[in-house]
Amino acid sequence: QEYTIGITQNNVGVDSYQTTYEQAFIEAAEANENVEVVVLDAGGDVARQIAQVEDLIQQEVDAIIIWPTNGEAVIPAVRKASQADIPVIVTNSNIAEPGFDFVASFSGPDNITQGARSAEIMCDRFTELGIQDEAQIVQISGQPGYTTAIERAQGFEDRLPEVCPNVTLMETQPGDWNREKSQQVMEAFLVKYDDIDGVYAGDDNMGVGALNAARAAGRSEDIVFVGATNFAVGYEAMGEGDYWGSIYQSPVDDAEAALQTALDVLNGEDVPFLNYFDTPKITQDNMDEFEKPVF
Amino acid sequence: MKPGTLSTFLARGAIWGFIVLELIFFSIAGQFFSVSDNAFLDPANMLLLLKQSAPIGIIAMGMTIIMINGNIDLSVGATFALAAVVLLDSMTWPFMAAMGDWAIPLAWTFALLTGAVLGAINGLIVWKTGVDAFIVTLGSMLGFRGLVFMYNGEQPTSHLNWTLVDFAEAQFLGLHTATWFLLGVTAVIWVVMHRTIHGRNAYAIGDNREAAINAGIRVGPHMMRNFVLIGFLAALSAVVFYSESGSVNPNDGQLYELWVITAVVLGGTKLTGGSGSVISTLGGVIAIQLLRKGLGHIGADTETVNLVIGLILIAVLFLDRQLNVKGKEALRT
Amino acid sequence: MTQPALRLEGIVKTFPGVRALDGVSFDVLPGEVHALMGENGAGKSTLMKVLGGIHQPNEGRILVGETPAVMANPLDAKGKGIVFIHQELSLAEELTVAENIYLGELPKKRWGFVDWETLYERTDRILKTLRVGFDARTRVGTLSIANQQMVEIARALTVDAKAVIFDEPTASLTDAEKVVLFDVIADLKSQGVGIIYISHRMEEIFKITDRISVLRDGQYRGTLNTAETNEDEVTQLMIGRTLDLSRNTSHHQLGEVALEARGLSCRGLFEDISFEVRKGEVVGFYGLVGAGRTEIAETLFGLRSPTAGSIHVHGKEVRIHSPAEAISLGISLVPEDRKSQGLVLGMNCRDNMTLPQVGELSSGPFTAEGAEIAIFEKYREKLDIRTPSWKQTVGNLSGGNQQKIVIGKWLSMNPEVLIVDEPTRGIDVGSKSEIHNLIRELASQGYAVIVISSEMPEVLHVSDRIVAMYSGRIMRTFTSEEVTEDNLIQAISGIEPGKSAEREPVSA
Amino acid sequence: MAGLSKASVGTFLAKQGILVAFVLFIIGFTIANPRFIDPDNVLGVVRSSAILGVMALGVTFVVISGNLDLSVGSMMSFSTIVVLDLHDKIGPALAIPAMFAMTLCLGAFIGFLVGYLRLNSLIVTLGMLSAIHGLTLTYSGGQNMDIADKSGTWFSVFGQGEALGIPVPILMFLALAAALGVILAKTPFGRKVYAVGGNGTAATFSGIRRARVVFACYLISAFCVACAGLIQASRSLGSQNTVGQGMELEVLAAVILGGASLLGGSGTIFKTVIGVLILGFIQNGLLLVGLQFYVQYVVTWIIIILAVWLDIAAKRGRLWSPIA
Ligand SMILES: Nc1ncnc2c1ncn2[C@@H]1O[C@H](COP(=O)(O)OP(=O)(O)OP(=O)(O)O)[C@@H](O)[C@H]1O
Ligand SMILES: Nc1ncnc2c1ncn2[C@@H]1O[C@H](COP(=O)(O)OP(=O)(O)OP(=O)(O)O)[C@@H](O)[C@H]1O
Ligand SMILES: [Mg+2]
Ligand SMILES: [Mg+2]
Repeated sequence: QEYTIGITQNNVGVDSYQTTYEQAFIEAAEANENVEVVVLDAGGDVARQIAQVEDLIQQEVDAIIIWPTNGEAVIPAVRKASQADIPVIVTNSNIAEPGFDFVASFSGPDNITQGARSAEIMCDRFTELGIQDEAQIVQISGQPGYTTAIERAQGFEDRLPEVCPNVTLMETQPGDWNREKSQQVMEAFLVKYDDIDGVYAGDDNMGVGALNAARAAGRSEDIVFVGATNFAVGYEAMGEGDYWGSIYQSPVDDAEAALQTALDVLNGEDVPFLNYFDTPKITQDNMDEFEKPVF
Repeated sequence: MKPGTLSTFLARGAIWGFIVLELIFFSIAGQFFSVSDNAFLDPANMLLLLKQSAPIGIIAMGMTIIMINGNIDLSVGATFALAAVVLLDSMTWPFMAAMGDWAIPLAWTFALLTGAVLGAINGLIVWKTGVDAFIVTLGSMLGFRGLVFMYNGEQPTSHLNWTLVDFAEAQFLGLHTATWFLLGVTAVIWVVMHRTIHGRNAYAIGDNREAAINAGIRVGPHMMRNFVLIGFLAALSAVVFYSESGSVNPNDGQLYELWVITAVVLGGTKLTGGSGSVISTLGGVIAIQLLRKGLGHIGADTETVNLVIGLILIAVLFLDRQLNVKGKEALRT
Repeated sequence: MTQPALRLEGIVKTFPGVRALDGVSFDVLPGEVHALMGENGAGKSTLMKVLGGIHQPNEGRILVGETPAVMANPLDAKGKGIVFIHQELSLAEELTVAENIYLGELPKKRWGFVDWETLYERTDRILKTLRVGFDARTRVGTLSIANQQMVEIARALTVDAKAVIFDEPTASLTDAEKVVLFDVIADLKSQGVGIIYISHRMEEIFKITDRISVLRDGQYRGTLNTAETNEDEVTQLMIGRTLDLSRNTSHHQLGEVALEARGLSCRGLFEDISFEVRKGEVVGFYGLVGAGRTEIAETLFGLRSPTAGSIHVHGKEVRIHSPAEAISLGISLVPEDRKSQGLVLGMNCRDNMTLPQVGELSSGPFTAEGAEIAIFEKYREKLDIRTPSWKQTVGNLSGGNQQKIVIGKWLSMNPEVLIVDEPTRGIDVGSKSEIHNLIRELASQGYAVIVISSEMPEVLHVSDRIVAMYSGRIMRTFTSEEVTEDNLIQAISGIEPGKSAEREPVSA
Repeated sequence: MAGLSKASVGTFLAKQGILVAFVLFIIGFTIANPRFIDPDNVLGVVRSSAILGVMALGVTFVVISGNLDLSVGSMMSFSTIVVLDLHDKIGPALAIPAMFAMTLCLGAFIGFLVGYLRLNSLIVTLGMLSAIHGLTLTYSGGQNMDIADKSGTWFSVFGQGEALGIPVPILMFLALAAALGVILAKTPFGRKVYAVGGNGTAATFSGIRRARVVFACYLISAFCVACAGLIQASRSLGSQNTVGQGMELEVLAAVILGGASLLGGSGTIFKTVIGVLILGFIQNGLLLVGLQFYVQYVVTWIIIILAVWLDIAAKRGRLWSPIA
């Protein structure tokens, strides 16, 4: 049986995670001769994404996978798809609850748990170093307004006081998922605060940017860097001993899970509504257990 | 037919010719590359095209006047977002929530008012300080965006009202609500530009500001009215779009200014002011939307889309110039 | 005594570094044509801009009728019945003639809609009295400069004016159009409108004005009754000396042919143009506006491609593709429109003047500022350019002084062939004769000069030979001995001379 | 004496309004947080402004010649990605000239379109913004580009090195500013750039080859972008494809803030440098004060408008615009 599946991604090319996701998705589809895919990119623009969903409905695809630019704004478009009897699978970051009725399944990482795990990594390290009662940290968050950025920050901020109540989060500034921007933000933090013990960055690109700033200022030794979405740069920096830990999340798993979920839905199998795939902690201590990320 | 009418027609119609080319190309290429069985030229698809052109298109109408005036507005994307925030948030205010669906027209009014006020701020600064509109609006592009974030932090602002969604998704005589707004705005602005004193003065000011001042036209208030208008239209665009989508990210509308300006210039409006046509702007908007849609239809990937859109812009410009080139007798300056 | 229509009392206006007006007082009676004269930069336009609400005076007051009036902006001035026809064209090129004439006061219907019918009807009525060849719906950008000037002039007829100011309206008009303008002025006059008329052309002043007020260096020098004075007296008052304005009689040795055109054509603009200019010779091109003289000059300067024919410089056929190539062949062009073609208005005087040779002047990689200033100072003196210093932005100079900068720019190149297109447009009488002398002097030094002009006295005064053009063709070439005003007018009006014997071979 | 100094202060203010604005808000920030003028911080700001600054220098030429360049941001990411990729393939000594050559080709292409074909520069460079981004993505396959051996390469000197205690990026910025400043102010070419931007027709009538001048301006702009890409790549020895994106407007803002007119014909390198520093210090100052980033947006807006307003008010000698 032949299926045509359409996907509209959030913003390909903005980082290598999304690019690798796209490639992995296409490869997975090519490997399966029963599937043809239409791959679209919303370029971060919700209007364009809604238009793409409409186009996919118009093209009468069999299923639509959506990586929402905004978890709520796409709900009416998703409703249109479901009214046209096209099953919708949400990938990577979920849509809001009022839309659950129109969605067949969600597949992706749990960003809140990720943030919480990063907080745990940070706290464990401080405890090892014996500074858990005095440490001061700063946070560099992702692009303002994006679900992933918001959820990770929320998970981190909620979990940290539970595990390490005496660690203070001094300030949060956005690094826009951008290494250069994050480096600039960190430079200012370094001037402003004489004592920084830890940096939590919303992803490893930003984490490495912050690390670069600290290196230039000669203060990288004193700071524990923890990120998320372990990029190749982050993995390398960990290997060099400058970067402490991150969250291991594979875009290939993400993409394959999305496609598989879609196929399962089309084949009428019973799929759980929330399909989280696991994103484990990775630190200098256990990094040998993981392969170096390809992106 | 006067001599030269045909070439003038060709030159003026360059954008429409380009649209036809796009249509032909995508429907042929679609046969080979598209996985869909539906033709690109399917009427339903073309109606969708118009609908999808609305968010950029409505703003582009305002930008046409602003640019005919010799100004520019880079803050439309941020205005769009802030109006959307007001639209959706106001419906959750207790007294509004109590009104039920009667809150909808009121929320629309609030949003439109927001746009007009933001436009007035730009206009007032341009008028009173004499700072170039480019800088003023470059600044407020940041400033208004800051206001969007201040309103609700980094969180999206959402209010899903199904009555509103149904209204926005409705089709009347086959055309979507958004399409009606786009066509309506185009018609109104056309009338303003061609039939009213305000419109004619807009051309005069953009063409030769000195002359307009010498003739006693009050240039400051005139430009301010146009900024109010574009603010209003940016808000109208938000109203039309977010009535349907029900949620606004604080980043929404980013880069809209560039797309809008591109559409307007593609339509033949001069950046230096003084000339331009509302109808051609509509052509520019459709041409861009067609390009995006068509490239999606034939399954082009992100890098190709970027590359092609960029090169096509330049090609259209080149085509337009070739059509507009005067004969050999032209002065080579 | 009649109540003046307009009265100026002690007007002072200063710009940074310039005292443009220094206590000017005079009055204009209703039904009077009052000439305002003065050298370039004397302050005439500035005074009128004060009247028109464009500049605010530092001191002094203006009375309209008996009431003191403050003109805060042009709208104010208009409201008080003062209409201002600008020296520099002040039109919106993309709009129609009608819209330009009624700019700022388009007739209204309800809801701010334009009343097109009334607009076109009124405009066409005005255009009819002006006897022009275009209609209300024509786009102004397609009109020649002269016709654009007529559009400016038409504005004087739109409102019930108490006073109308004409700032050099005839600078780019032909004789026929001047006649129309003078009729218009006579008409306004008979309606009791007070008219201020600025011009550098004596013959006009004496033809149409009643009184003459003279400014010099921003100061009021007195008012004369036109009927009781003469050119010399006015000139004396203006520049402190008298002038000799006579026809060219001097002749010097002619050298080899410097520039020759053979059968040069440019489709739709001019046909079969053949002529030659020798070293030491001044050839005048005379004709009506639209005769195609400017286009020939532009073709010689590499700005247009000829569709047929050839150009020869020093006997060698050349193809000229750009002004840069023309300049390297020793050809210079003083263009017709100083604002758009001659000057970079935002640049200072020195940089404008040395622009074509900025590369040649520099010996090393850097500009030779000292040498540039020297050139500027030389021509400032030679042409009597009035400016506080070379640093002044050209856009702030008076119209005539701007023109002098353009002339200086090309003279300083020491060209072998100098083409000047309407060189003295807007130049005061003193400087005009200075420029004429300069042209003669250049010729005597062995340069070849082509003078394009619409002023008959000018061509007659400077030329050794005169080429008469009509509608893109050369009608006849005169030597300075055989030319008379009559046969010249006949030739440029397209009237074939009765006998073919009178017809000169185009080149010797 | 008093009279003289009063007058000269007046003229100075009129000429350098933007400088005054700059000094004023430096004082403001210093009061808010004294660390602002900490030498380390100042050096840090200038260093991180260097990339923006170098690009702004080139764009100054383009703007003075009466055109725009919105493609610098995506061109910068192109050069960064290319030089990083080639670094590992052919070694830094060859990678750098190769990257410069490729970037200059892009500049030449734009220069050809705008200069010789006379296409509208806003649309051409807007198109190139998108097209070059597509090119970069194709080149990199959308992946981050990182140098394998980060500690062993001398390539890091451009972004991280120091000479005489001053970071190399700052030195490059200053050296380029000096060189380009001299070219613009003191050479015949510079004069031609002003003439072409001030009145292209009159420039042609003066025998200036307008197309060639515009072409050269875009080459200069591309050269500056290549330098910026070099600094950027060397600074972090790795990069995302998004590096430089959105910088085009920031660059333009710096140039305009410095007082160049979008209509062409005016502006100077010195003022552009001031414009760059203003932007850099605003960002840094607001970070140090610790405002939320969105409050920073609003404050940046106000500062930009006040600075430009002060500048032109000083020039025209009155606060409010004379527009009726
Ligand atoms: N905006 C300005 N800024 C500075 N100086 C100015 C300005 N406008 C005029 N001037 C100066 O004022 C003086 C008078 O200029 P004005 O234009 O009134 O002369 P004019 O008598 O009309 O001369 P022309 O016959 O050449 O037109 C000149 O020296 C001129 O340079
Ligand atoms: N035959 C014509 N009929 C109508 N308009 C014409 C004709 N020839 C030229 N024109 C218009 O008149 C304008 C002026 O013409 P042109 O510059 O050739 O005249 P000219 O002989 O140089 O006169 P001048 O230099 O005195 O203005 C042209 O730009 C054109 O628009
Ligand atoms: Mg004058
Ligand atoms: Mg002419």
